[in-house]
Amino acid sequence: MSVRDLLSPFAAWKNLFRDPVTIIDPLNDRPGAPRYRGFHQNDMDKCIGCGTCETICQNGAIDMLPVDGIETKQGDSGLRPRIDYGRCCWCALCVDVCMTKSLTMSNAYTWVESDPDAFRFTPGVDKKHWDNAELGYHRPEEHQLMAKVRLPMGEMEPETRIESFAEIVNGYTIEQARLEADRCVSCGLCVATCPAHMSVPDYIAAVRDGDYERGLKLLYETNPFSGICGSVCTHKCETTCAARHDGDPIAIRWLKRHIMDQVTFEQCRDIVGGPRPATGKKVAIIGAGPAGLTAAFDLAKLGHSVTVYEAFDKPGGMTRWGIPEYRLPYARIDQDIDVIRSVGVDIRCNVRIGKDILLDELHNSYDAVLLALGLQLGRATRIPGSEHENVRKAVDLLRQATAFEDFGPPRQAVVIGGGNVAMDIARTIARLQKKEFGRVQVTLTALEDLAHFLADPDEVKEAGEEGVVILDSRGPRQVVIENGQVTGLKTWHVKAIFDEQGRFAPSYDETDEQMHAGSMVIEAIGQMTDVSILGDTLTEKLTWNRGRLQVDAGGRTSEPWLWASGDMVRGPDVVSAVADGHRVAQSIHEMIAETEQPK
Amino acid sequence: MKDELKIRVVKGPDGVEFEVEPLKDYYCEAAPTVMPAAYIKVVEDLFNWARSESIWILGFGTGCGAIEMRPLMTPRFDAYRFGVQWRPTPRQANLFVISGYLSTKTLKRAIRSYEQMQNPKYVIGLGSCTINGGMYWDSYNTIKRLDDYLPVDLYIAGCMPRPEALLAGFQDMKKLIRAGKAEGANLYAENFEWYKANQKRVIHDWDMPDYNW
Amino acid sequence: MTQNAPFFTPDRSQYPAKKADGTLDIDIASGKYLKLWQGPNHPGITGNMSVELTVCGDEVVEGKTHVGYLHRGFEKLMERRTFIQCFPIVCRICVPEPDFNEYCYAAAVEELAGIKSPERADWIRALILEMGRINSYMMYLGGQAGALGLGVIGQWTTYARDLMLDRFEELTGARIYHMFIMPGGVRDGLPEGFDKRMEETLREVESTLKDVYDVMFCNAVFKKRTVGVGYIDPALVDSYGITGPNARAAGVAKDVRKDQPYLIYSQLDFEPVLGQDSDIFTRADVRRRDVLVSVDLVRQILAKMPRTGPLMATVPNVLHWKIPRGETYIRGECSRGEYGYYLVTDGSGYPRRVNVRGPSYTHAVSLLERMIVNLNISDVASLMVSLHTYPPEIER
Amino acid sequence: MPFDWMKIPYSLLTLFIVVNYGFFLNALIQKMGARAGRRYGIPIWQNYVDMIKNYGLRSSITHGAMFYLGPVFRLSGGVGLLLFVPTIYGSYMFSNLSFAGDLILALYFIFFGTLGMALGAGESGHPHAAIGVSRGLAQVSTAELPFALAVFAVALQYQTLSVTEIVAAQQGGFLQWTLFTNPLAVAAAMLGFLGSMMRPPFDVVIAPQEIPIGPPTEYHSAYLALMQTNRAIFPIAKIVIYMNLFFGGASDWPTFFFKVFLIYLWSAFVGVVFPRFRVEQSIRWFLIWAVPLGILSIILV
Amino acid sequence: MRELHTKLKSLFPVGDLTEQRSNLGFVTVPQEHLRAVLVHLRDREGFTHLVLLTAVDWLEAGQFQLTYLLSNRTAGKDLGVRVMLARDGATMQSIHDVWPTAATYQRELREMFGIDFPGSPRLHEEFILEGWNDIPPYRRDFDTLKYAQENYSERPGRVTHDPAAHMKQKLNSGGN
Repeated sequence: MSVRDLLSPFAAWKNLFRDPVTIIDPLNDRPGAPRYRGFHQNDMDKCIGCGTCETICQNGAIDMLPVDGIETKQGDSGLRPRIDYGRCCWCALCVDVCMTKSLTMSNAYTWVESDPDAFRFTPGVDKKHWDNAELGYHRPEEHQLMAKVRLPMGEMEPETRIESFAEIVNGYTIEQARLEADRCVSCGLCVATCPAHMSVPDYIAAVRDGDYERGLKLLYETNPFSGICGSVCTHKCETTCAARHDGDPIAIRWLKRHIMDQVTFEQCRDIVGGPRPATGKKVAIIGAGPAGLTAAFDLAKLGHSVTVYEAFDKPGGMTRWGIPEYRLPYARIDQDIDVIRSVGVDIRCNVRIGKDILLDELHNSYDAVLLALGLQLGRATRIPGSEHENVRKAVDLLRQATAFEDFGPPRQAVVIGGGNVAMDIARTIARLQKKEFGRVQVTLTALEDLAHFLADPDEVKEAGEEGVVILDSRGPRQVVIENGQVTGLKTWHVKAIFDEQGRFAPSYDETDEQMHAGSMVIEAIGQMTDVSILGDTLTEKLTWNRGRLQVDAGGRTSEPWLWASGDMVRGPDVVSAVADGHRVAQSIHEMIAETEQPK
Repeated sequence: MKDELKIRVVKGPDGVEFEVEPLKDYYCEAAPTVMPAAYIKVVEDLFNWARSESIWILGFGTGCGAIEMRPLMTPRFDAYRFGVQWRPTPRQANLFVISGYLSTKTLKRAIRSYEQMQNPKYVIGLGSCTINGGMYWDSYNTIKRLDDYLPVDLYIAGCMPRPEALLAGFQDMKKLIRAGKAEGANLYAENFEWYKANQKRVIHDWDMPDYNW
Repeated sequence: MTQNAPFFTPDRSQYPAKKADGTLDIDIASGKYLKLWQGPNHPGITGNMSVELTVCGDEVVEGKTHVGYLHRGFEKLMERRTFIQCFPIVCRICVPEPDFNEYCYAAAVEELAGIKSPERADWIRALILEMGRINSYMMYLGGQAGALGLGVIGQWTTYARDLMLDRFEELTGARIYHMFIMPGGVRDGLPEGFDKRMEETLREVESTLKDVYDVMFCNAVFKKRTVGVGYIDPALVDSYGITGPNARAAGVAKDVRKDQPYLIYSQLDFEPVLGQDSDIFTRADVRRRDVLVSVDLVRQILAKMPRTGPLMATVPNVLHWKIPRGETYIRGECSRGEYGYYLVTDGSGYPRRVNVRGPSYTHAVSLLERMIVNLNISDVASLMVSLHTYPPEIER
Repeated sequence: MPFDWMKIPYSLLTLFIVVNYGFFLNALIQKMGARAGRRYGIPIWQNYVDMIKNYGLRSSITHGAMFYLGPVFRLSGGVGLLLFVPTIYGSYMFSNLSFAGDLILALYFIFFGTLGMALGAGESGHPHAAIGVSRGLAQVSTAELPFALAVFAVALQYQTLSVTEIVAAQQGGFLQWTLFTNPLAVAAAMLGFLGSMMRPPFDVVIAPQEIPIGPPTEYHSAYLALMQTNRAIFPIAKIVIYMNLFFGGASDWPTFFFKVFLIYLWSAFVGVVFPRFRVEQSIRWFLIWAVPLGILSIILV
Repeated sequence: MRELHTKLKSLFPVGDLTEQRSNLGFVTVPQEHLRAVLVHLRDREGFTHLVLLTAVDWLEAGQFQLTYLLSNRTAGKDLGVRVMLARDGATMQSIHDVWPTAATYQRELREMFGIDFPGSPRLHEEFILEGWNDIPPYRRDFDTLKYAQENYSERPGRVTHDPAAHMKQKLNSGGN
């Protein structure tokens, strides 16, 4: 102890002559830091109500609630997060995980209330004083809690694949599939978009866990054509995927395919479980396409006796006859159909209605009849010269190609149309040309500009890689015929496809005319149903709507014994057809159950 | 119940044996009653003004939020300027700041401290935990809603609320007091049975007197 | 007892007498003893805990630490939260220095999941940990002086801590619970102009420390109250699991930053602060000097850290992150000693078991209960503060 | 000597002035302490508000008769002390009820309040209060000892026990103050003064970190308000004695205010920058440093 | 680490070494040899610091795993000693006389896991909990959420919707 120890403490008094360091007005002078994690904001324009914030919240602070004025639509659940500040801990995991970056945090932090129930609010909907705060925590660009980029699908090089009709894509390996499945946030926005309402998040979870058995089970709950869909589904689900807003959507189709790749036919058969006890009821189905077979599958599983009549020699409908092998190998179609057969569905091929058997006979001997005819006829452009024999319909050519019929592939071909069928035929022709002539000379003209092609972007890209010349915004004017031979197609530039009212009425720039050389012009602008098998009497009796058979929600026509489903009432799409098949089967089953009840 | 809290016979220094009941405070056995405001309005207004300008906080840091009290007592925020001071004993405190979650063990002490405070007394609940359980919503050892056990006048959102938010809370508290709306103590007295029932439901080891203030 | 003890202090080590079975011979009913509860509602207690004192006159004859007032069951709650969901909750285990929880948890998860956090993130982690250490020590200095009635120190140090909290706020986006160190890395880099403001804050910390030295450490009364009181025998260090400044003040150079360098500490230049005899004064002084070391470390880190590069390693989708079976223990040197996380995983998306080893666990319970005997009641608060304990890390 | 009834309203006036000055001074010193801590501190009128608030609390509980009487004793100790020493030297109005032997009475009053408090707090039944009381009585006794010795030294020096006469003896320039005529006694008394002001290093009695807050632990509402009032009177009254005995008294109010302020400040000046002693340390400290000074001062006189 | 393990193996019937890091390993020791192993490690191998003592509940296997984590500061090495106990009536010998601080850990384990350590001081005093009336809370079969919901009331008025189900109902209930 020294004198210093006695005196030195008095140094504290020097502060008497210094200004205090107190903040004079702490309530107003202290905005939160630019990164401050204060109260939540939510950009209503961006939010899609995916509920990922709710999933990650470890406090159970977030509820997803419907909000007045926000409609549920594809890709937007219409729900918005309501946050309970009686739970929140401001960890900002919800902000970090937000798929659209709509959820952010302001730098406001003062909220005092007497009523404890007031601390629940829907940011962006309930007006708060910090709604317009600009500072606050936003997820930094490089801060990622999950991968943004989709795992690339391995596929053959264009040079190789053009050589044959072998399948292009390899499918994911287990490792790849797990990584891709890992990106899914299981929000389920896709489920409503999928026509068949496949339980996408669940089977993706099965992939993640490597539990293919469970995945397969989930697939077969909603879709007996999973093998086919895994390859060629239009995957509308991916357009509503939450991951799409900041990164690539999950490759839902490829993951489905991955499950099917990992399982054997026996597994599929065992999962489906074989024939069921018979109910004694009989249903006839015309057309062994996806819609008809799905309905057959469902009804057979309910114990009804189902007979499917197919005009061609193999079942599968448009999946077989319309889709080229390099996209969908036939073995995959066969496997799916064999599984359907395993529940007791009787498929009779080469039976053409109206020729081999009459519709009336079916009406008399079955409890219900389902029309699932598909779209077998190609639409015509009706431009000058299109009656020429070398102006062909894409569907016809594809069918011939599938049947290995030689239709005389042209040295140079022009395809009209910008849909998937146009791509299919262009690429099929390209392969045939390569095989026969060693070089590809296919020109594809479409009304739409490249950004609005109806075809899958991947298809367009791959067609281009394979040497198909793709010309967008070209309206066909005339098939040029010289000396009785087709020599090409004249097109005009398209200014607009739709008029101001939004009706289909293309307008052309006539000054911009081009000639596309080719010895064959192929129309791929749409398909329609061959309804001639119905017969005049029935056609007369049925109610029609703009050329289509009118059906109720269950697919029942105005005739109580007759149902219709699939592409003929829905439009071309495998998974829609499957969905329709389910609906119709349900309707038919209900009818059967109703008639049984009185007993 | 702990041994030392049981009724026992003690021998005094003069050799006389007598019975001691440790849980019993021999002078404070009255149940809380509703205390009316002063009859003359002007007097009550004056008192309310004084109460609002002289808030004595019980220095009982029940949870995390207590750490933000330190800045309030010190130069940066200096709540003393606003008539807010801290008292170490519940008898002299008017405001009980429940700083976050309460484990049942602390709840017991908090209730006892609250009951030892004098009417009028106020409670501020700090942060999510007092409102609806906060991040301990699934914990087996913390209460979820403070207002089941004590009458709460104000809640301040945050986890934890910053000192500035606390100051804002004190300002709102002052407004409530001045308006004569902070009658938590009377509310507690009115619904005493209900509060006690709630408290006893979660405090399994009830070794304290029902009345003690 | 130390040689500094006043010469007329009688040897009280045999008092109170023990019964044959080793328990203390204390008969409350005799009226000779008084039960005194220090806490939980008591300004002289470090946080929400309590010590049950049995006193005879002014002398404590038995002390029992009671904890559990802050028990939330973290270790249980974490068992039902996914790995990412555990991240916001762990920091709540220790209020004044929460970042060690975040770091130890993140490092444990990373090790078991086979992830390596990017180098830049490691530097930022170290920066945050050192900033937190300064904060914790500043709080302690105020508490130590305050426990003896020297309130003015607490005013200054809390102000310096407030400034540091401002730096925390601009860096991490929060004042107390920063939730910045995530499994995989850190949330963000340094904000614009951070170095300059940090330097100003460090200067303020240094000048505060200078004042604290003048008023607290060169203070006759403070010395009288602390020198020779609450002495820790170096022989106790291992048997009682004493770590951190409590051990270093006893001359045992326990410092995880040196013993098993983690993060980037091997690239920094510093020496652990040591003391001679671990009485209250030495422990306070060791901590004061440790702040200066931390101030220097913060400067070194800011000078040496890389300014570009990734901040987060690629982690699996956090929503369904599964970690294979394993167990590990990660430790760090926090301001109170060795802080550690023992993490066991079982291949699921949830931790199988998490055990948090807070240094206060041994300091505040077994050590305190031993040291408190034969102490004057007046010194209890001071002793408790000088062990620098935070109850939430005892009971979690 | 016939009793001068006019002294009663005049003393009440003194009391009024002193109470207000006491409140003001308490707040001022608190604010200065806050400034040392680099902040502003309480508003200057805060103590008034606190007092009104405490009087205005609706409920209060009692632990028995002595519990009631404790604050009353304490207040009467303060008031009594004030009333029996002359506040302003040479003023009829403000000489209060001082009489020939008032110094002895004053010493008694200083102790009276403490005793009352001790009894009241003891009855509150709170262990902290009990410990505080035992500490307080022990410490106050030793702290009063040097003061008492200094008073005796002064009394011997001036050969009187009347405060008024002691003040009178110090008139005529500040060199006549006891401070300069008997510095040892003053030193002893001022050290004792530190001990009686309940500030560090001698505030172990009410140490919040140990026995929050000692004797008044259980006091609340109106009891506490009474004690607050006393806290405004008692220190001033005590200081008045010190001022009269050692610093030449005050012959007008400004001098009074100034001297009281300075003497008050002395305790705060030391108190803010030192921690507190343990009770046996402080007793020892008084016995070693202050008491010998006091004895020495008597011997020298 | 391996050397140490070999040495241990020659002295005691210890299990295999799990090398988590170069300076951290775990070995399993039969229950009855634990004390000897710990004393050996402390006195002969420099593992003087008991870092922690805790338990893991392997409910499915019907076992408790006790982990005694020891540290050798000078060598910078840590060794976790595991003991597997039967879950029913779990009892373990106390080591409070080897490390006094272990008594606290053992108190906690008794309270939170229900593992008995006969002879450990103040073992049966409440440590963290107060008035606990359920199975020890750290056991895996204790459901904290269920307990919380049964004992404490939540603020009413919370409802949530599953986005997928909500969309299905909104978009497709009317038949598309």
